This record gives sequence, C-alpha cells and structure tokens, in this order.
Amino acid sequence: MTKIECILRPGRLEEVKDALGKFGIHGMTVSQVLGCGLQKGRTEVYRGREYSINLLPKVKVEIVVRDDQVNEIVKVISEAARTGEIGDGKIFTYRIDNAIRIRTGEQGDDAI
Amino acid sequence: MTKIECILRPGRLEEVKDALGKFGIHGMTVSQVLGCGLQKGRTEVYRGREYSINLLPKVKVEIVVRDDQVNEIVKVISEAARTGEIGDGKIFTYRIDNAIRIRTGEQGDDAI
Amino acid sequence: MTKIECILRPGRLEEVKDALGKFGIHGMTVSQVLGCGLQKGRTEVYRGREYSINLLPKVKVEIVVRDDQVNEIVKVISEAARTGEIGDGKIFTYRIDNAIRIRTGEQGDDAI
Amino acid sequence: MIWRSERLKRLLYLVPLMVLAMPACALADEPSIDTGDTTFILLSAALVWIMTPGLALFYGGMVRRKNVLSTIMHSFIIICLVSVQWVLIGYTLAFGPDHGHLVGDLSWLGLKDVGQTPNADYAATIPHLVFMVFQLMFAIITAALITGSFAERMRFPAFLAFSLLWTTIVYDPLAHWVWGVDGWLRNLGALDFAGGTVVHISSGVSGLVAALVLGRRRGYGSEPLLPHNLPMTVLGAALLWFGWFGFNAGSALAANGLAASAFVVTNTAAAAAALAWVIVEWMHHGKPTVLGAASGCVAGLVAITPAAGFVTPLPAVLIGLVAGAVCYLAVAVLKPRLGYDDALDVFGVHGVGGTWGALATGLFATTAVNPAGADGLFYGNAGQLWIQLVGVAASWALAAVGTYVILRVVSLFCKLRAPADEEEQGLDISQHGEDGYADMVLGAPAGNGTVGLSGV
Amino acid sequence: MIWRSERLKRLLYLVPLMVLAMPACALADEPSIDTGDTTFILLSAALVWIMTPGLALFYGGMVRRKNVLSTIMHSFIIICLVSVQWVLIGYTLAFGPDHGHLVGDLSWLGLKDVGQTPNADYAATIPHLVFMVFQLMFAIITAALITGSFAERMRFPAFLAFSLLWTTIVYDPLAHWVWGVDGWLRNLGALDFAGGTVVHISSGVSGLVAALVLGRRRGYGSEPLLPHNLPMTVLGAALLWFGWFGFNAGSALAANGLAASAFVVTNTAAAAAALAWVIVEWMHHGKPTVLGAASGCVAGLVAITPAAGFVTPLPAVLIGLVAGAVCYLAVAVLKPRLGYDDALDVFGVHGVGGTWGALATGLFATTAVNPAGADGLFYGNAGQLWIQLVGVAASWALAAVGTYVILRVVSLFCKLRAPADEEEQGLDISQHGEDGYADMVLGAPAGNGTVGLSGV
Amino acid sequence: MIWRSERLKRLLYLVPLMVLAMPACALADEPSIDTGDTTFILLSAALVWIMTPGLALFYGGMVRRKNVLSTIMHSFIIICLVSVQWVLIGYTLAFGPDHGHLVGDLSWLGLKDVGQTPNADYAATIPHLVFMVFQLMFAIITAALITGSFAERMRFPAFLAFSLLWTTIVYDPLAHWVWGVDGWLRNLGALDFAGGTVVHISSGVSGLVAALVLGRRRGYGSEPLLPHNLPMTVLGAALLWFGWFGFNAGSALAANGLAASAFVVTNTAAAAAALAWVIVEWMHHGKPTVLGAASGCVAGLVAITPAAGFVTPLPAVLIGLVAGAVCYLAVAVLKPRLGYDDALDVFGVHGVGGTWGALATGLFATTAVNPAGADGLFYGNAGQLWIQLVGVAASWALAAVGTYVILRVVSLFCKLRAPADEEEQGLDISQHGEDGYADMVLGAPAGNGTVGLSGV
Ligand SMILES: Nc1ncnc2c1ncn2[C@@H]1O[C@H](COP(=O)(O)OP(=O)(O)O)[C@@H](O)[C@H]1O
Ligand SMILES: Nc1ncnc2c1ncn2[C@@H]1O[C@H](COP(=O)(O)OP(=O)(O)O)[C@@H](O)[C@H]1O
Ligand SMILES: Nc1ncnc2c1ncn2[C@@H]1O[C@H](COP(=O)(O)OP(=O)(O)O)[C@@H](O)[C@H]1O
Repeated sequence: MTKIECILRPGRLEEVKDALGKFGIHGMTVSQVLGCGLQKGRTEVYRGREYSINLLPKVKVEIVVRDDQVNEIVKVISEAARTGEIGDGKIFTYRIDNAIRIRTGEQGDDAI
Repeated sequence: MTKIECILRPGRLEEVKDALGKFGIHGMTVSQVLGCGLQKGRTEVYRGREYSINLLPKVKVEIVVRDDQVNEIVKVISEAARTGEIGDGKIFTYRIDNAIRIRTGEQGDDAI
Repeated sequence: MTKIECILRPGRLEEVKDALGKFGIHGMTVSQVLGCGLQKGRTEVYRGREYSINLLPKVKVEIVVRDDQVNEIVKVISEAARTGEIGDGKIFTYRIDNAIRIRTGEQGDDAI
Repeated sequence: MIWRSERLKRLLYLVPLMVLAMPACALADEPSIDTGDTTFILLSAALVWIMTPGLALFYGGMVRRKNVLSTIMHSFIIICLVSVQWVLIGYTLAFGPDHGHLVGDLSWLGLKDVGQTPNADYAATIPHLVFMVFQLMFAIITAALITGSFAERMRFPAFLAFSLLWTTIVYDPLAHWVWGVDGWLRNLGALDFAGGTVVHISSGVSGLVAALVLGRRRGYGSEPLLPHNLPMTVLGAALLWFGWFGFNAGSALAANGLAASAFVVTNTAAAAAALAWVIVEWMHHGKPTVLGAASGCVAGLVAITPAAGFVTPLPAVLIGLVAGAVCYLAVAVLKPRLGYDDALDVFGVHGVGGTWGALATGLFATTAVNPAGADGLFYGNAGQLWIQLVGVAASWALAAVGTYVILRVVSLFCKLRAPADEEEQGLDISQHGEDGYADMVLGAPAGNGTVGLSGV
Repeated sequence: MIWRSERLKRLLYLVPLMVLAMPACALADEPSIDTGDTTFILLSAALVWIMTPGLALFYGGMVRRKNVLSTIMHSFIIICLVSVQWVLIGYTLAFGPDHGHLVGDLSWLGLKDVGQTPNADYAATIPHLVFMVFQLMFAIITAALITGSFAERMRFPAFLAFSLLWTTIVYDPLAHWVWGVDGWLRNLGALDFAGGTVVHISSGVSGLVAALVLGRRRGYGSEPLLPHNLPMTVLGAALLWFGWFGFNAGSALAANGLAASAFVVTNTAAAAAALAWVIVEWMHHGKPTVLGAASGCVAGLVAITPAAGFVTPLPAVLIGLVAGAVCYLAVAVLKPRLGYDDALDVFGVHGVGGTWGALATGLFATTAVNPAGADGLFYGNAGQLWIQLVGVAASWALAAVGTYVILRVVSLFCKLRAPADEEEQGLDISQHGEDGYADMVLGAPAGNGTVGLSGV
Repeated sequence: MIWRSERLKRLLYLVPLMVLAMPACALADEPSIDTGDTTFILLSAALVWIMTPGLALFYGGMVRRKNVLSTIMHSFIIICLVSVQWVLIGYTLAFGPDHGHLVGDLSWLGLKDVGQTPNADYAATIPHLVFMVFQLMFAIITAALITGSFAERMRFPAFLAFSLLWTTIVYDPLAHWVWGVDGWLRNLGALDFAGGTVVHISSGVSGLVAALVLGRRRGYGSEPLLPHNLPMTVLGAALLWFGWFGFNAGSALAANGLAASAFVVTNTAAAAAALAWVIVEWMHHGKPTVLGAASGCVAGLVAITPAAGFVTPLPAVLIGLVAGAVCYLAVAVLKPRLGYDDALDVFGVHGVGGTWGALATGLFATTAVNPAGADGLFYGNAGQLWIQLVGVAASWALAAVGTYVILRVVSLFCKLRAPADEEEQGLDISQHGEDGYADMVLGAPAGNGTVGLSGV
C-alpha cells in the first residue's frame, strides 16, 4: 500500500474530494497545516508595525491506496488541485507496511 | 524503527493512552484531523439550507517504536479503540530510517 | 528523497526556520500537534478539581529534501531547536518514493 | 422587593400643595408616574434581561466545545418561552389577586387590566406594565439558571417541556408566596429583597434534583470535562454582574437612597466573594484561577441578593467573603465527595449561596437601611432569623418536590436524556444540527440543484 | 416616534400652580427639561448605540473565518462615519426646517442652534441635543444593516463611498419624510413608531439591490459558506435585542406609560418570533437551530418596530409569530429559489420583516395604547392600512432607486468588488492586512532593525 | 466633573413655592433627591463599571493566546480589589474632608457618614452613596488601564501588591487634588471634566514607567507578538465606548443639557479619532486596519474626556482627529524608536491622548457650554492653558514617581517578573494553572478515586 500525502490550497479541497469521489475513493484523512515555499507571504500590520507572514494556510490530505492505483490518483488530484499559480502545493508518496481496520482487525488492502 | 499512525475516534483517545501507558509506552504525538470513509456524515442546517458534512472529527496518534514491538502495540491500540461501529478508524505502519532526540543528539532506538 | 519530520517546542519554530533559511531551505509544512513523552505534564485546576494534563503543545515541521542533504539538515535543525531541557522533541526521517509539484507536474527532486 | 410607602408619604406631603393649586387637580391621576423612577425600572429591566444572555455565555464557555450551542440555546429559548408564558399566564399566577395565599388568580390573564397606570399595591410611581416586565426578567433568569445542572446531556424537547412546566408550577407560585400581595411568606415577614429564595434557592435546589434524576455525564470522573472557552465565561460573568445592578438596585422599585444602598452592597459583596474564592483556591490548590474569580463574584452576587436592601456595606463585605469561601467548598469538596454531576454547579453556587444569603439577611438586616424592612439577629431581633429559616425551608421543599415531579411526568412522554452516541457526538450536532465553530471547509450544500435563476 | 402633546398638557396643568407662585416664574425656562425623560433618552441612545457593535458580532459570526474582521469593520466604521456626517450635515437634512416636504434645509449645519434647551417640535422635555443624538443612533444602525448583504466580497473603499452617499442621499431624506416636521409621509398620517420603514425597509431593500448589483460570492451554491462562530452571532443578537429596548421604548421620547407599553410589546414580539422561526424550521428540517432562534428574534424585533407604540401585547404575540414564520420562508425558501446572494439575509429579515410590521401596524394599531396614533383595520379604520401601504411603497422606491444609482456612480470611480484571488484569500487579509485569530507563530516582524535604544 | 450650582439655583426658585405651601415644609429634606438625576448617575456608574470588563476583552484579544486569561484576570481582579479598598479606605482618602489640599482625611473610613442623603458639596440632588459608587468606577478603570503595559510577563502576586498600593498611594491623592473639595489643583482652577489627568495621564505614565522597570517581553522585536483574537478586541472597544457615555455624560452629575452636550462630544470625538487613525495608517502602511479603528476610537475617547463638559461639537471633531493621528504616531513611530515594550500601548494611547486632551481643554473650553467652567485660549483666556499645563505636569510627576517607588518597594518582597520558562509557557498556565481554550481531550482528572457515592 502507498500513502499519498498532498498539500493543497484550502480552496481546492472540495474539488479534490469531488474528483476522488468520482474516481471511487472515499477514504481520506484531512488536516489543517501551514506551508512555506516559493509562494510569497503577506504583510500584516498591527498598530503600525509590519510583520511579514510566510506561513500560509494549506490543507493536508492523506490517502492510503493500493500500489497500483497510485499513478492514476496522483493525476486525478493534480488536475483537481491545479490553478497554475505558485503555491498549488505538492504531493508526496511513500510505501507503507501495513494497514489495519480497527473495527474488524482486517489488514492490508482489505483494510482501506 | 516503525511509525504507528492511528486514526481514532476522539472519544477513545483517553482509553488508548491508558492502554499504551500500561504497556509502557509514553511517547507519542497527537493531532486533530478530519476523516472521511464509510462512516455516514451528518446534515447541518443553517438558515434553512442543508449542508451534508462528510468530514468528521478524528484524532491522529503517531508513535515511533522498535520494530519488534509493532505487533503487540497494534493489538493494544486496536482493542482500546474498538467500539465495533463503523468509523473506528485505521492504523497504518511504516518503517522509518532514523530517529534523533534533539536534546541529546541520540539516534536510533535510543532516541525514542 | 527523504522526509524529515521534526517535533519541536513551539517557541523554537522561528529559530529553526531562520536556520533553515540560512541553509537555503525554504519549503516546509508546519502543523500544531500535542506531544507526550518524558516531559512532565502540568496540573490545571477548574473549580477546585485538579486535572493532570500530559499532552503538551508542540509544533511539527515536515521537510522533504534530497537524500544527500539529510544529515546536514538534521544537524541544523537540532542545533536551532535544542534548549537542553527535557521536551526538546524528536526528528524522524524516512525515505519517500516520489514528490510531485502540482502546479507544473514536475516529479522527484525537481519538485521540492 | 419591599413595598415601601415612602413614595406614598411623599405624595401625601404634596396634597396641601395641590389643594392650594386647585386648577391643578386634574393632575391627580397622571403625576403619580415619576419619570425618574419609570426610567430606572425600565432600564433595570433591560439590565436584568441581559443577564440571561450573560448566563448563556457564562455557561457556554464552561462546557466542552461540542456542547456550546446547546448550552447557549437553553438560556436563549427560555428568554423566549418565559416571555410569552408570562404575558399570557405567568404574571397573573404570580402577582394577580391572591388566591388562598398560595397563588394569584386568573384576573390578569393575557395582561388584562395591566396597563400604563400604576398599580399602587406594587409600585405607586411607575406604570403597572413596567413592574410587570421587570418581574418577567426575574422569571426568565431563574428558569435559565437551572439549565447549568443538566448541561451536556438533556434532550431538547424534554428541556422545553420541563422549563415551561417548571416556570408555571414552581416559579409562579413561589414568587407569589414571597412577593405577591397576601402571599403567605410575605405575610409572615420573610425578607427577600431581590430573590434569594425565589430565584436562587429555587433554581439551585431544582438543579440539584435535576442532576440527580438525569445522572452523570459520560466520562464524569474519568475524562477531563474542561471549559472550552474561559474568556467567554468571564464575559458572561461580567454581563451577569452588570445586569445584577438592575436586579438588586431596581428591586427598590424607585430611584432613591435605598436603590443606591442596594447598588453599593451588591458591588461590594460580589468583589469580596471573588477575592475569597480566589484566595481559598490559591491556598487549597496553589493557583489563583480566573474561573475561580468569575465563579466567586457570582456566588457573592447570589448571597447579597436577598440582603441587598437591608444591610450596610461592611456586613456586605462579610457576606461576600463567606459566600466565596462556602460556595468554593461546596463545589470543590462537597460535590466530588457526594458524586452527583451538577455540571456547572447550579446547586453549589445558587443553592448554597442563596441559602447563605437568606440566612445572612436574618443576621445583618437593619432598619437603619430600610425602615420598611426589619432588624436581624445582630441588631437584636433573633426572631427574624427564624422567619428566614421558614422561608428557606419552604423554598427548598417546593423546588425539590416540584422539580422531581415535573421531571418524572415529562419522562413519561419524552426521553429526558440524550442516548450515549448523541452525547458522545455532542448535543450541538445531535440536537440542533449545528456546529459552534465551523472553521474549515467540511462538506457541501445538500441539493446543489436548488440555486436557481438569479440575475443581474 | 409620535409627537405627543401629553407633556405639553401636563405643563398646562401646571400653569395655574406657577401663577400662584409668581416668584417662581424664573422657572419658566428651565423646568421644561425633565430629568427623568432626559435620562431615559440619553441612556436609550446609548442602548441603540450598542446595537451596531452587536450587529457587527451578529454578522461577524455568520461569515467565514477569513472575513470576520472585514465584516465587523463595516459596522464599526459606519459608527464613526455617520457620527461625524450627522453632526456636520445629516441631522439638518433629516430634521432641519422643512424644505418642500422632502428634506430638511441647512439651517442646522454643524449643529448650529441645536443646543441644551429643548426643541418643542420634537421633544419638549429633553435638551435638543438629546433628541439629535438619539436620532443619530438610528442613522448609524440603518446604514450598518445593509452591509450584511454584500459581506465577504465588497472592496473597502467602495464600501466607504457607498455608505457615506447612502446615508446622505437615502437615509436623511427618508427620515425627513416620515419623522421630520412637515415631511410628506408624516403629514399623510403614516404610522412608524420606531423605524419600520425608515430603518428596516430602507436597509432591507437596499441590501437586496446591493446583493444583485455585486453578484454572488464565489462558491455560492457549491461550497458550504458556513457561519464560523455561532456563539458570536448569538452574543450579537443579544446585544441587538438589549439595545432594541432603547430603540423602541426610547421612541416614546419620554419615560411614560407609552414607553412601558412599547418595551413590553418589543420583548413579546421578539420572543414569539424566535419561537416561530425555530418551530417552523424544526418541522421543515427536523432540527431546532440556534441560528434560527437568533435570526427569529431579530425578525420579531424588526416587525414590531413600527407598531411598538400602537399595539397591545396580544397582537404583539401574533405580529411576532407571523414575522418569524414569514422571514424564515423568505430566507430558506424564497432566496434559494430566486438565487440572489444576500449573504446575511438583510432583505429576508429586515426588508420582509419591516414590510410586514408596517402593514401590521395598519391592522392592529389602537388609540387605546396611544391617543396620538390612529386605529388600524381591526379597530375599524381600514384607511390606515392604505396609508401604511403608501409609506411602504415610498420607502421601497426610494431605497431601491437610491441604492442602484449610488452603486452605479461609485462603480465609475472605484471597483466595487474584490478580485477573485482576494475574495479567495479572504477580505481580512486582502483589505485590511490582518488576521482575526492569529494563534500560532507565523512569521517575523518586518524591519528587525527598528527596535532601538530602550533601557532601564 | 464640575460642581455646578444650577440645581441649587433651581431649588432656590422653588423656595417661594414651598413657602406658599407651608404644610409641605416637611418636604424640605427629601425632595433634594431628584429621581431622574439619581437614575442617571446610578446607571452611569453601571456603564462605567462595564468598561473594565470591556478593557479586559480589549486587552485580552491583543495578547497571545497563551496569555489571554492572565490579561483578563488583571482587569477582573482589579474590579474586586479596588471595590473593597474604596469602600474601606479609598473613598475617604480621595473625597473625604480635605487634609492639607493633598488628600482626604479618614473621617469617612468604611463609608462612615456616607449615606442615602445627598452631600451637597459634591452633588446636591443624588444620594451621597450614588456619588461614591460612581467615583469608585473611575478608580477601578484607572488601575486596570495600567495593566496593558506589563501584560504577558508580570507575576500575579507582584501585580496584586502593585495595584493595591498604586490605587491607594497614587490614585486616591490625585483624585483628591483634582476633584476633592479644597484639593490644590481644583482650587487652582484646572479643568478636568471626567478624568483626563486623574484617569488617563496617571495610568498612561504609570504604564510607561512599569514597562521600563519590567523590561521587554522575550522575543520582542524578533518574534511577532500578534493579537490572538481581534473580534474580542473590537468587542472590548465597543464596551469601552458604550461605558464611556456614562463616564463623560455622567460626570455632569445630573441629567441636564450639560450631560447631553458631554454625551454628544464624546461620541463625536471617538468617531473622528477612529477615522483619523485608520486614514493615517492607510497612508502610512497601505491598509486600513480594524485594530486601528478600535485603537483610534479609544484614543479619541481619552482625549475628549477632560474636555467633555466644556467644548462644542465642532472642536470635538478636531480634538478627535488630532488624537487619532498623534496617538497613532506615538504607538507606531515613537515606541519602536525608543524601544520600550509597553505591550498594549497604555502610554501611547492614554498618556499621550490624555495629555493632548488636557491641553485641548485649555484651548477649546467655552463657558457657553458650561458657565461653571472657564474659557480656553481660543475664547480669549490664555491663562487657562497655563493652568492646564500645571495640572498635566503634576499628574505626570505623581504617576511617574509613585509608580517607580512602588515597583521598587514591591520588588524587595516579591519578584516582579515571571521567569523565562514561565513566560515562554504562557502566564495562563504558569500563573493560573488554566488554559483559555481547551478544545481537545488533553489529560485526565487527577485522583480518580474521589468520585464517590452519588446516586438515585
Ligand atoms: N520541501 C518541502 N517539504 C515539505 N513541504 C513543502 C516543501 N516545499 C513546499 N512544501 C509545501 O508545499 C506548499 C506549496 O509550495 P510552494 O513552493 O509555495 O508552491 P509550488 O507548490 O507552486 O511550488 C508549501 O506551502 C508547503 O506547504
Ligand atoms: N484510504 C484511507 N486513507 C487514509 N485514511 C483513511 C482511509 N480510509 C479511512 N480513513 C480514515 O479512517 C477513518 C475511519 O474510516 P471509516 O471508513 O469511516 O470507518 P472504519 O474504520 O470503521 O472502516 C476515516 O474517518 C478516515 O479518517
Ligand atoms: N515514541 C514517540 N513517538 C512519537 N513521538 C514521540 C515519541 N516520543 C516522544 N515524542 C514526541 O517528542 C516530544 C518530546 O519528547 P520528550 O520525551 O518529552 O522529550 P525529549 O525529546 O527531550 O526526550 C513529545 O512531546 C512527543 O511529541
């Protein structure tokens, strides 16, 4: 099994979820993160003092899938998440050793 | 070393921590996540408009352990986290290359 | 590529970011987590009842880098994050299979 | 509230003046309304009104995040429910012409005959409607106070039924006993300036009974059930204290020296109680807490309520100090020892504090402050303490029995308690289908098709 | 507001008294100020003032987290902007000596001649400045109400220009029509006690037009645009209700029986409307919501506003119940069907509720409550309903045309709407460079070097 | 506050009337209480009271999440501490019979002789207790204002000792100088209507000294120390503004034309200052900020405070505009240049704004507004500006020296500043053992065994 970990713009989450849903993928885990990279930060001003904010809000989506699905799913996500502007985010993939469904104790591909 | 990553119901975190504690495991990192899977979402209504909410609150627990402890710990966690209802969550395991304790610079199994 | 995952004290994030910046690393993903380990928790009192709080606020920083940079970066981070007191946190490293830049579709080392 | 005759006396003094000025006799009717007093009581009513939203925040901050809305909703809906009930039937039950010293009759149903002119039996210088609406605010806050005891677990429909029945069957008669013309406790001479028995003992004891009948929250004693937003709780406490000025000073029913005195002792006792709670907690647990300060001031406000129109400032300091310490002990020592789960300590603060205040009135009351009142034990009148005890006992009894019976009856028609999974999920979502703080994109609008034509 | 002569009458009664007491004739000037009335209206003005911060929270809680500050800023800046505009020119346009029954002339520019003595045309027992500042608060809240319709997408400079023009060109004349001496709607006999037409219809209809001109928010209909903080919204609703006591009861301009009556029906209608909204939603969607209760009470407050000084409590229950149900339908059924994006339902609540209230006044008004008013249809005077209709139609027309023209003119000089990426990022950061809730270390101070000497 | 004799004059006019009506002579005592004035000052006291919780939120929103409770606690505990201190000893020190023009003597210890009848020296138409409690609210807010300067780093016990000493040794005498009968600044003719020197200069300058003595927060200048909750700050600013109506208008001590005038200029100056701050910031940094609007209105309120009873509305606009601009510059340019860490800008807003307001009073005061006041420079009386300068200098001196000495003395007994690790962890946890927003299951109840019997 492989974990696909994506860092996305918050505004694209809905699209990515839709696209994955159409592809038949429903299981995923989502969290709020802050990202820093090429994308320019912003300036905030509080009582006349400027602060440069370089950690920007992003959304992390983690999906564990069968190894043979990885390429397609990465494509689906990329397309749904792309705006073409700097800051669209990254997808990281890595193999995992096992998955267990707590409810049933099923393991491996059956568990996801 | 292996990382055990568990997605749990928020309400079971205390039980899981207790069970791990009894097993002698105290180190862990916890975060709030939202999960989507087989578990049915819910409907929220705001000013008469319905929204179907399919991302549900979950808790992610990450524990890095010696490879030889993995099976037992997975069992301990599974039992403490299980309610038998859909939505109990998953456990993912994967090998990691190294662990460093920042305070001392210790590496590998000594660091965890 | 390798993912370097660090659990830090919240108060050291700025230093770590600075140090990485000087080293030429700007891309990273940050999230808020709670950690439990050797560090003593604290007691909170609400209406005369004591609660022992053992999950303490930490910051998780994830950085994906070329394999040949790992050792140096781990050193940079360790030094910037160290206070010498219990609770300084950990660094975990593990190899990942691929990285994709969503905006361009670039893969591998080019994507990070 | 004390039905003082000073105003009447003043009017008497005016009589000769008016006789001299015969053509002014047309005045006889209208001038009985004093614009200063009317302003005072109308705005005091507004202040008491804001106490209930204040309570919503005070309680809302103390529950877990997943129950914040349901907790707030309790207070908010009670404002609405009791506002309508009072106009229709509550006011006449509580203050209508007496029926057997126990309850008002139905003469003023739907506010019939409650109009823009004063009712001298209750307040001679303000429109009757002003007195009515001021009293309404007391009825609201009393019912709302109880909700803290069953927070985080009661089903919404059961809550609705309980609250409506409670205000009608427990509050309205009790208000009549103590404040209604010819109510038996009033006739007995029990002193309760602004509602120590009627408001605080009744809600506190009812809360205890409700907590026992509903049982403990899941996880009580094993999980930490922590306040999710203490700044919200402090804001709530501040609105309570602010509104309490109207509650206690307004109970003089005129803008006079007595109102001033009540205002001063209210503030003093609240402050002293907050200090006491914080200090006792500091000694007991090593830290002075913010929740302690907020809780302590409420305890002091509760305790001074029955005494506000009868005591001088120095005894008020004492009443406050004792209230802070005693309520702290009730909440922090007594409750865990007995093991009942009065979630937000309605009994510990209002039941215990109200009882202390009612008895303290019997100790410290002096006619130097209020000639229409009575002297207490320390001013040589031991009998008053006995009368106060009777008042306390009667309030405890009515509240306890009434609440128990109402809950049992409601439970015949409608389950009282949310099932385990709904409690686990939180009442906000399970009872109201809402999330207090939705700060992330979590889903999608249902039935996408509905957004239609639109234009421009 | 109704310019009642009771006070004058009372003064007349006093004349003989004063004649008897000749040396007291020096009194003739000053005693016309009644301290009770002055207190009442000054503090009512403070209450109406707090409504706008209340609105800021009510609205602020309903938008997404990334727009909370920009939404709050709208109301806050309007307080400042209109406060200055009113003193300089607004008051004289609205209440200055009549010019063609349409607008005040410029005699009172910069508050010239508006002083510490009463202006008997408007209120004989309070300083003219008190009347002026009480009216200011109405001008503020009206302009602020509109901002809910274009929340989450309007550029800040365009908002500033629009608000300043709107209050000057739409609000000031409309206030003159209805409340100014010799305003044409006032002369016609249209009843609007506290601003059903002037405040609520005008803001509601203007909101609808603004929503149509600006277009829908990105994601409207496909993404969930959920309230990010409902406790904040409830707190806002509570402050609105609290302030509304000053709004409606204060509109009696004296602390008398009429003020009491207005106070009572205000509370009653708000409560009934909240219950109605919650119940209808419960039947319609299966859950009684907190947002529904908060919205419902506002709908009831809106509807009772024009009627507050003319109706008795039981009709107030009815007015509230209908308001709750009808506004719910407007918001939950009508709006999605028509597809316009009035973000926070200014039209659904204030436009629809205000219209219902203005008509209901024509149905339920009775001179038994207010001899200076008129009877409505149900008291045998069908003509009043017709007059009310004229008032409603005139307000709709002025608001709709005025808003459309102003927005078009502003758009010539300044883009109305934030570009897509700024809307995506949120207006807090794009318009104001601030983050509502910065709860993590996110960056660094720019220009580190600036922290200099310091010492000790 | 100005001790006006109008009321007395009015009473004089009444004398003949009363003589005509001999039997009414029994009236001679009581009628001196005016119900309208009493209502006005009692409710103004309540409004000023709510300013301090408002300040708690204003400040609480501006600190980091980990210090929100400790910041709120400062204001809250000061309410309690000063309420008790004032009743016991503070009031007599400030307003008791004069002792050497410097301080009151101890005649009124524990409120001895401060009763329900008026004290004509201070306010002839309201109970003495009302005057006392109104003044208490000023003492509270002044001590609370200072806490913004040492937020996020002072130890709680040191804060307690400092605050108690400061209010007793600095505030009480200063209030006596300016407002006490026979205080030397009052005798000199210094104009300070509602506390520009007594409240704002004293707290602002004390804040500066405290910031210097305590030193900068860790990370100041290198980490972003951002406000964690700006909606909370705006709500706080709104409560401050709301309460300030009572602060300034109430300082007329009667519900009359002067109160109306003070109310109007207060609102006007606040609005103008908020606009000025926002505009200057917009030009300086490119964005109009919400925090700027909230800060600006406070700056305007501060500046108009001493002038509120002496100036007309147009100068109030000017006073506000200058206040907004000057305080912005103090905070955004002066402070970083000098490098002191006055965390929440007590000096920049209250010290600078208060000084400007005191001087502006010497420029714009006119006896047309208040015959009991004086004319300022622009009305031909240059001398007044000089007197104002003396008042300013004296307040600066007393505040600076007093604060420095008190802090040094306290530091002998008790460390002033939290150790580095406690500051890092946040004062909420280190000082109070509480978490402002506990939104996740984080631990377990200590001592599980304690939950005992329970039942039903
Ligand atoms: N080396 C990295 N390791 C981990 N996360 C990264 C890395 N580089 C970028 N990211 C994440 O990806 C997000 C987008 O990256 P950025 O460089 O801004 O734009 P783009 O993806 O268009 O190149 C960042 O905000 C950060 O969350
Ligand atoms: N393929 C997946 N990848 C990552 N996380 C998943 C995946 N499937 C499920 N999850 C996580 O596990 C949680 C529980 O899964 P769900 O299918 O609802 O119930 P169950 O675990 O009982 O099968 C989800 O809420 C989600 O957080
Ligand atoms: N086995 C583990 N697996 C995952 N995270 C861990 C583990 N042990 C510790 N951590 C994380 O590291 C943090 C610091 O660890 P701790 O033992 O308290 O101090 P130190 O790093 O100085 O040994 C913890 O708060 C937790 O977030």
